[in-house]
Amino acid sequence: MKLILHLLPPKPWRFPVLLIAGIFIGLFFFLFYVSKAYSYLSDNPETCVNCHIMSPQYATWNHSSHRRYTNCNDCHVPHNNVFNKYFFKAKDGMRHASMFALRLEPQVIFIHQAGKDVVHQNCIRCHSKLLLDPKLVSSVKNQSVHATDRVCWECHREVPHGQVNSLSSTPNARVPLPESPVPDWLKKAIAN
Amino acid sequence: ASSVIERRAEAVFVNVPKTEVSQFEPRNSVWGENYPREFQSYYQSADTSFASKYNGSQMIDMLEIDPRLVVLWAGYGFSRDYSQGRGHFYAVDDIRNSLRTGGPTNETDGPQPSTCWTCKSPDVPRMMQEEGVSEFYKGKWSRLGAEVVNPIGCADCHDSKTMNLHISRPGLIEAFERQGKDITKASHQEMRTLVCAQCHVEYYFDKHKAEGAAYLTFPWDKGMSAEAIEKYYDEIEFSDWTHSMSKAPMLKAQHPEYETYSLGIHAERGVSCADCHMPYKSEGGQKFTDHHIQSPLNNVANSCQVCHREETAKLIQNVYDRQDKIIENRNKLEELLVYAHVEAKKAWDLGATEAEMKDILMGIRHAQWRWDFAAASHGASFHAPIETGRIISTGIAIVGETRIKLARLLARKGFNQEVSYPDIATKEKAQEFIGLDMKKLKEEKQAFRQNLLPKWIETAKKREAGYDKKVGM
Amino acid sequence: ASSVIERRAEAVFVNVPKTEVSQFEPRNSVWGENYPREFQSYYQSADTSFASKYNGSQMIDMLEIDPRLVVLWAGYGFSRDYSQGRGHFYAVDDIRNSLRTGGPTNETDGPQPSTCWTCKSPDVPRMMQEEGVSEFYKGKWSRLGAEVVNPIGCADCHDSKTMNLHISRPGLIEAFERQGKDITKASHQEMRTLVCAQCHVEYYFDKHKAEGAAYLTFPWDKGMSAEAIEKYYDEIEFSDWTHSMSKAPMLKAQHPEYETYSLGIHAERGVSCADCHMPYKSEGGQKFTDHHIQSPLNNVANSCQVCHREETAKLIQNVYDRQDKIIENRNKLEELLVYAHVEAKKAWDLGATEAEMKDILMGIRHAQWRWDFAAASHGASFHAPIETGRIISTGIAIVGETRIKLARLLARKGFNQEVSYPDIATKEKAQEFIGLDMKKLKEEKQAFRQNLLPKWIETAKKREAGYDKKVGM
Ligand code: HEC
Ligand code: HEC
Ligand code: HEC
Ligand code: HEC
Ligand code: HEC
Ligand code: HEC
Ligand code: HEC
Ligand code: HEC
Ligand code: HEC
Ligand code: HEC
Ligand code: HEC
Ligand code: HEC
Ligand code: HEC
Ligand code: HEC
Ligand SMILES: [Ca+2]
Ligand SMILES: [Ca+2]
Repeated sequence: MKLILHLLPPKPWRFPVLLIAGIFIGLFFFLFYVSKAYSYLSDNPETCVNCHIMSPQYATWNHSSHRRYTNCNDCHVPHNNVFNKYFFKAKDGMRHASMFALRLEPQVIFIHQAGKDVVHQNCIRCHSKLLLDPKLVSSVKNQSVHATDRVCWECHREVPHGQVNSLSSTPNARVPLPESPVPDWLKKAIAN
Repeated sequence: ASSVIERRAEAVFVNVPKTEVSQFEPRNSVWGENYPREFQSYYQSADTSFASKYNGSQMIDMLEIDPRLVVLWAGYGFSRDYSQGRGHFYAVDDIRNSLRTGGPTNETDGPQPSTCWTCKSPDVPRMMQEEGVSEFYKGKWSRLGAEVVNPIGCADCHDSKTMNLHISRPGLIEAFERQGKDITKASHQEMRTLVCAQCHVEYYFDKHKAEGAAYLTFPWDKGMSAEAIEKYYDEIEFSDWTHSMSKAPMLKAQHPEYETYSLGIHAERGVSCADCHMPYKSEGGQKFTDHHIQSPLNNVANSCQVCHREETAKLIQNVYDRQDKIIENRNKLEELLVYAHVEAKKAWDLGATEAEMKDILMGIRHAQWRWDFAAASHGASFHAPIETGRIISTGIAIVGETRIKLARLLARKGFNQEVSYPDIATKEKAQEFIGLDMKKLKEEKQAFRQNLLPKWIETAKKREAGYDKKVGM
Repeated sequence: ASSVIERRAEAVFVNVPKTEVSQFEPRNSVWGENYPREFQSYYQSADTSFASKYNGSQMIDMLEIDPRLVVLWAGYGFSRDYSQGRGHFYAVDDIRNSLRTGGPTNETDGPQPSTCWTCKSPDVPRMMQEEGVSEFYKGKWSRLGAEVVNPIGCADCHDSKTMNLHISRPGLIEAFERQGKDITKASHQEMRTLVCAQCHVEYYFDKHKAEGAAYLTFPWDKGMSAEAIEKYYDEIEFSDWTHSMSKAPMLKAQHPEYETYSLGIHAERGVSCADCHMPYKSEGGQKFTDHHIQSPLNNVANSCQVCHREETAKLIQNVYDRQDKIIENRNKLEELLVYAHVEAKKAWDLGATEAEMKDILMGIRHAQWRWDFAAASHGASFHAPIETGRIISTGIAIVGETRIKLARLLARKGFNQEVSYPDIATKEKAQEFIGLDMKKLKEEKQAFRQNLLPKWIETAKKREAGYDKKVGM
């Protein structure tokens, strides 16, 4: 209690400080709301499409055999432990969000090395039964390394996003587009 | 926050056309009022700063960097002036400036027919519709100088009502018809290539089709390979010119871009010209086509990397590797052809007869045709490297056989030694060697630019000022 | 989903190795006890029923289908017998059967050195370890006939302890060393190519390295392109044989599969030999490496289609298209080479001097080398079509220049006309034309098969019966 009191600003400052803090907190929640950041805590693929620039990947995934068994996060975030999962998510999320806001995204998005490693581990996570013959693994020293050391999509080039990658590559796909946060009347008022 | 709101909203934003544009509107800026993104990107083709290893958006004086060309084309317009071209924006400027179009002094003067305008401007469909197609192809190039003034543009490729891609030139439609193909059945993806195939194709002027007309014709009736076209020309005994040294009845290949592309793996996999040269672009959720048509090497990210997950430098190196491997042998063939022309001339000088020369001249014709087919298509060594390499090989084999015949003939005429290779180290030396009076040609051009050209521009300005729709940008 | 669960269940089966295998165990069936899937698939290479347009798993008598080869190789073993080979299973059979190894009557007899065994069997590393490498390369092929009896197998590519891929032959390691590369640094993915590069490479026998030994050497010190290897051979003035007609100091190219592959787009993108020729296969919920090494065209689904989502027929057509385009000009070059040999012989007959012939013979040597480099690699027209086409082109250019020199020389000797093309319509006619006594060669082979060969097999059986580990399958 004493500590809290100690942290409080001197009396004359209290109102303005509260006001400013309130604005910041409000803004934070507004941003959190409007960018649907809350949804990033979930694994729902639709949330990734909050940014329309993720649409091509959504569309291609949605037409792949992996649609039935995987969501984006099954592949794109680590699943070795919960902390790692959210740490990676937050780190990636921050970069993506800031690049998006600053319009820094390239026309053709390439997965980064860190992201590659994560996806690759996830392919193995699901398919290890197929890749690793227990008989061979027990008798052949490097079998598990040799069966998994090469990036899977070097051969499985179409899994799961196909081969054509660009912000504009799937223009007519039915992607759950975010509703416009601008009310119709405002749109009309702004038009012309 | 505002930028996030804005960017989310982008995806839903829709554009509505403002201006009514007629199909025969030749001015790109008028179309551009409705489609500013496309228009702006189109005008980027005015930028000539990009250079790749062999191509790019600057003009390259090919005779300067490779004077052997002068000898190969002796007796023909190309020996005066030939450049690796630049963007669509310059199409009209460049045909005016080229020494190949000479220095006409009035509208019935000059070395070229009006047909030369066909692939240079959206004023062409306008005039064809006004005059009729055969009429358009009649008379001199200078006849239409005041009419054709806008560089290649929207009306060349688009239907003004729907903005669908359409074919604005009769040559391609007629060629398809003669092959029994119906161009109106082309798919959307095929159209993304066929609009280019209106112009980036080998052609010749048929003088027999309509009285007095140099009727633009694509020689594809027997197929589109180098051999099939060669056979077509042989059967109708067509030749573009007679070589001034060897006297061979020559063929000139002109930009068979579509023909060679068609035989490459990208065409096989359904990749269109527009996929590489006009890739889609997305700006704020709005997808549009980049109308800055240029070498894809200036835009690897949007063109190649859409399909290839490789680094830019590596993809560029892939292109250069292919070009290097092809051009190595193309250069060799070129050198052998210079020898052949010089040796044939020597044979004539030593009194060879028509009968003795007949096969030899056909050999030179065929070998040079194949060389030209591979060389005139600036993209071919990448578009279809395997086919282009194949064609060059056949050319080298033919010129080899021909020079053996020449060696025997020369020996028979008492000259059994190497014919010395001419000193053609520079363009100037080569042009002098084949007997061109370049000073005169340049002066004529200069006079044309000072006297006739300004009048053309003046007349055109007046005409356009009278159009219904005023330029408002 | 249930089927997924089921398939996963299949995989939970556990097993422990049964057999201790020594590194120098030459019998595949012994290794196979531990690795039944790999072993069984390996033995499928005994099947010779698949035929593709140019290759496949049947033997193709190349001299039969293309008798010009006989003339190109006049004076050399290959003119007796040369086939497009078959699976690894047959490696020992085929070298025994080939007329190139003649009909030795004892272990110091016959036309070939023991080095010929090097790429045929896992008995080779066993013997090299026993005798030492230089010793192995000494003596006649017949010397080791009773030792080398098991066809190419596990010990050639695998370390018996770890089952890692390893290099069992000194040739490749030495070649890497001379190039300053360390083969032990090769990545796993590179090893999937390098195990093949032990054998599927151009080689020659260095007679100077060790007294009395035909030391197997890969000529890559200056690089692996056709030109770099040619230069290497020229500088050490090496020739495989002297052509019996033209007297040219010839080079024979042998299966430069790895060299040509390295210059193709698949190698550039990191695709290994094993990716196409030993793709993964899944059986019973387990993925393993298909050891049925063969033409991928007999297994498009697992080899090409994992990477390329195209129809099987289309992918096969892609391969055939490339082969057709390359082989068209390769055939042309072959024909021109026949002419060159015949013409050179004519020149000698007419009294040409060494000095007059010098350049001409070098021309023939170089042109045929390039032809052979493109032809001997059965996969090259697909593995690296652009490079292979390039090499052929340079060959055609060289033989063209050479024949012009020949035409002039012949004219100088009073013979100014075409030298007539020999009647080599069949293998028999061609072999007669170059003066081979095939009847004798076949009889000698027959005698060898009846007398010496059974003894070799007998001896080997006895030896293997004495090995610690008995075959238990
Ligand atoms: C705020 C907008 C936004 C959202 C929401 C978003 N992304 Fe992205 N994403 C981007 C941007 C911008 C880039 C390009 C960044 C770059 O190239 O470095 C990108 C790039 C990527 C990449 C490739 C680059 C890398 O980091 O490896 C992956 C993978 C990716 N996103 C996955 C996802 C997944 C999975 C989701 C949902 C959990 C998601 N994204 C949601 C904006 C977003
Ligand atoms: C089955 C695994 C898997 C799933 C599920 C998956 N991805 Fe991916 N993703 C990959 C792989 C593999 C790559 C790398 C592709 C490459 O480099 O060619 C990738 C790359 C990406 C990239 C970078 C673009 C690129 O091609 O490098 C983005 C963005 C992305 N994914 C977004 C998503 C989104 C959004 C979802 C869900 C709608 C999703 N992914 C679902 C495996 C997956
Ligand atoms: C969350 C688990 C999971 C992850 C992660 C995953 N997969 Fe799968 N994958 C599956 C399941 C389940 C199937 C079976 C789907 C079916 O049969 O339709 C499958 C099917 C496949 C198939 C066969 C069907 C096809 O589309 O060709 C391939 C190949 C494959 N996966 C490769 C990959 C690769 C490569 C990755 C990583 C980029 C990956 N998988 C990541 C669960 C996963
Ligand atoms: C797969 C991609 C691809 C396709 C498809 C393609 N091109 Fe190209 N094109 C290239 C590349 C790469 C170059 C070489 C550029 C350089 O050297 O700078 C090129 C060069 C050219 C050039 C010379 C460019 C210059 O800088 O002067 C022209 C003209 C051309 N292409 C036209 C076409 C036409 C017409 C088509 C269709 C019939 C076509 N291209 C299809 C990739 C492509
Ligand atoms: C109306 C005729 C016409 C049409 C249609 C046409 N072109 Fe062209 N193109 C030309 C001419 C003429 C030039 C040379 C202009 C110059 O050098 O002055 C040219 C030049 C080019 C260049 C070289 C640009 C540079 O920077 O050097 C490329 C690339 C090209 N065109 C591609 C295409 C593609 C792709 C299409 C179809 C989408 C197309 N063209 C349609 C006539 C045409
Ligand atoms: C079938 C269409 C077509 C016709 C007809 C045509 N051109 Fe072109 N022209 C082109 C194309 C396409 C290019 C760009 C070519 C390239 O990449 O070399 C071009 C480029 C040019 C250039 C610029 C490059 C250079 O060669 O210096 C000039 C000048 C030119 N043409 C003049 C002419 C003349 C003169 C004629 C008549 C003899 C003519 N054109 C007929 C399609 C055509
Ligand atoms: C050389 C041919 C060519 C010329 C010239 C040309 N276009 Fe296009 N245009 C195309 C192609 C190809 C497309 C892609 C069409 C498709 O795939 O649906 C296109 C698409 C378009 C579209 C559809 C939206 C989009 O961006 O994909 C518009 C609008 C358009 N062009 C406007 C113009 C305008 C305005 C001009 C003149 C400044 C012009 N075009 C000149 C070939 C051309
Ligand atoms: C629309 C898709 C697409 C675009 C754009 C594209 N490619 Fe390709 N490319 C392919 C396909 C498909 C293949 C055939 C191989 C395959 O099936 O994967 C291929 C093959 C290749 C090859 C191997 C063929 C050869 O000649 O050896 C190279 C190299 C290549 N592309 C480079 C490029 C470059 C450079 C560009 C840009 C100028 C480009 N590609 C643009 C789809 C494309
Ligand atoms: C991208 C796939 C691919 C790669 C990588 C590849 N090959 Fe091939 N190979 C082929 C195809 C396709 C053929 C033609 C088969 C036919 O004509 O039936 C072939 C043919 C061959 C043949 C002749 C086959 C026969 O039927 O007789 C040999 C030997 C061969 N390859 C060895 C190799 C070696 C050694 C390597 C590595 C240095 C290699 N290949 C790499 C696809 C490949
Ligand atoms: C120890 C030497 C050796 C090694 C190692 C070797 N090969 Fe071979 N290979 C041969 C010989 C010898 C033949 C011809 C056998 C015959 O015709 O009797 C052959 C034949 C082949 C054929 C033709 C099969 C057919 O059906 O016609 C292919 C394909 C091939 N090898 C590919 C490979 C690949 C891929 C590798 C590596 C994974 C490899 N080889 C490793 C020596 C070897
Ligand atoms: C460096 C490895 C190597 C050496 C040394 C070698 N070979 Fe081979 N041999 C091969 C390969 C690889 C093949 C399969 C070749 C092909 O695709 O043409 C083969 C195939 C053969 C064949 C079957 C096809 C045919 O040509 O009829 C015979 C017989 C043969 N070799 C005999 C010999 C003889 C005799 C020698 C010694 C002069 C020899 N080999 C030396 C690697 C080698
Ligand atoms: C011509 C070379 C060659 C020969 C001969 C060969 N292998 Fe292999 N083997 C390979 C290659 C390449 C791999 C793939 C290794 C990798 O990528 O890790 C492999 C993999 C294996 C593996 C690992 C599991 C798997 O399936 O991927 C086993 C076990 C194996 N081979 C057993 C054998 C046995 C048993 C024999 C003899 C019957 C044999 N090999 C003969 C080249 C060969
Ligand atoms: C060298 C090429 C290559 C690499 C690398 C590779 N695969 Fe495969 N994979 C194959 C081939 C070939 C098959 C087809 C086997 C069959 O159908 O019998 C296959 C089959 C599969 C299947 C079964 C597909 C089906 O339809 O049943 C799955 C799942 C799979 N791979 C996952 C992976 C994963 C996960 C990785 C990365 C650890 C991987 N692969 C790496 C070549 C490869
Ligand atoms: C491990 C993956 C992989 C395998 C297996 C594979 N390819 Fe490819 N292929 C590629 C890549 C990568 C390229 C280069 C183009 C690109 O970047 O997409 C390519 C290019 C090609 C091309 C265009 C190059 C050219 O020569 O014009 C053809 C055709 C082709 N492959 C056919 C095949 C066939 C047929 C097979 C089976 C025998 C095969 N490929 C096996 C990955 C593979
Ligand atoms: Ca250019
Ligand atoms: Ca075979």
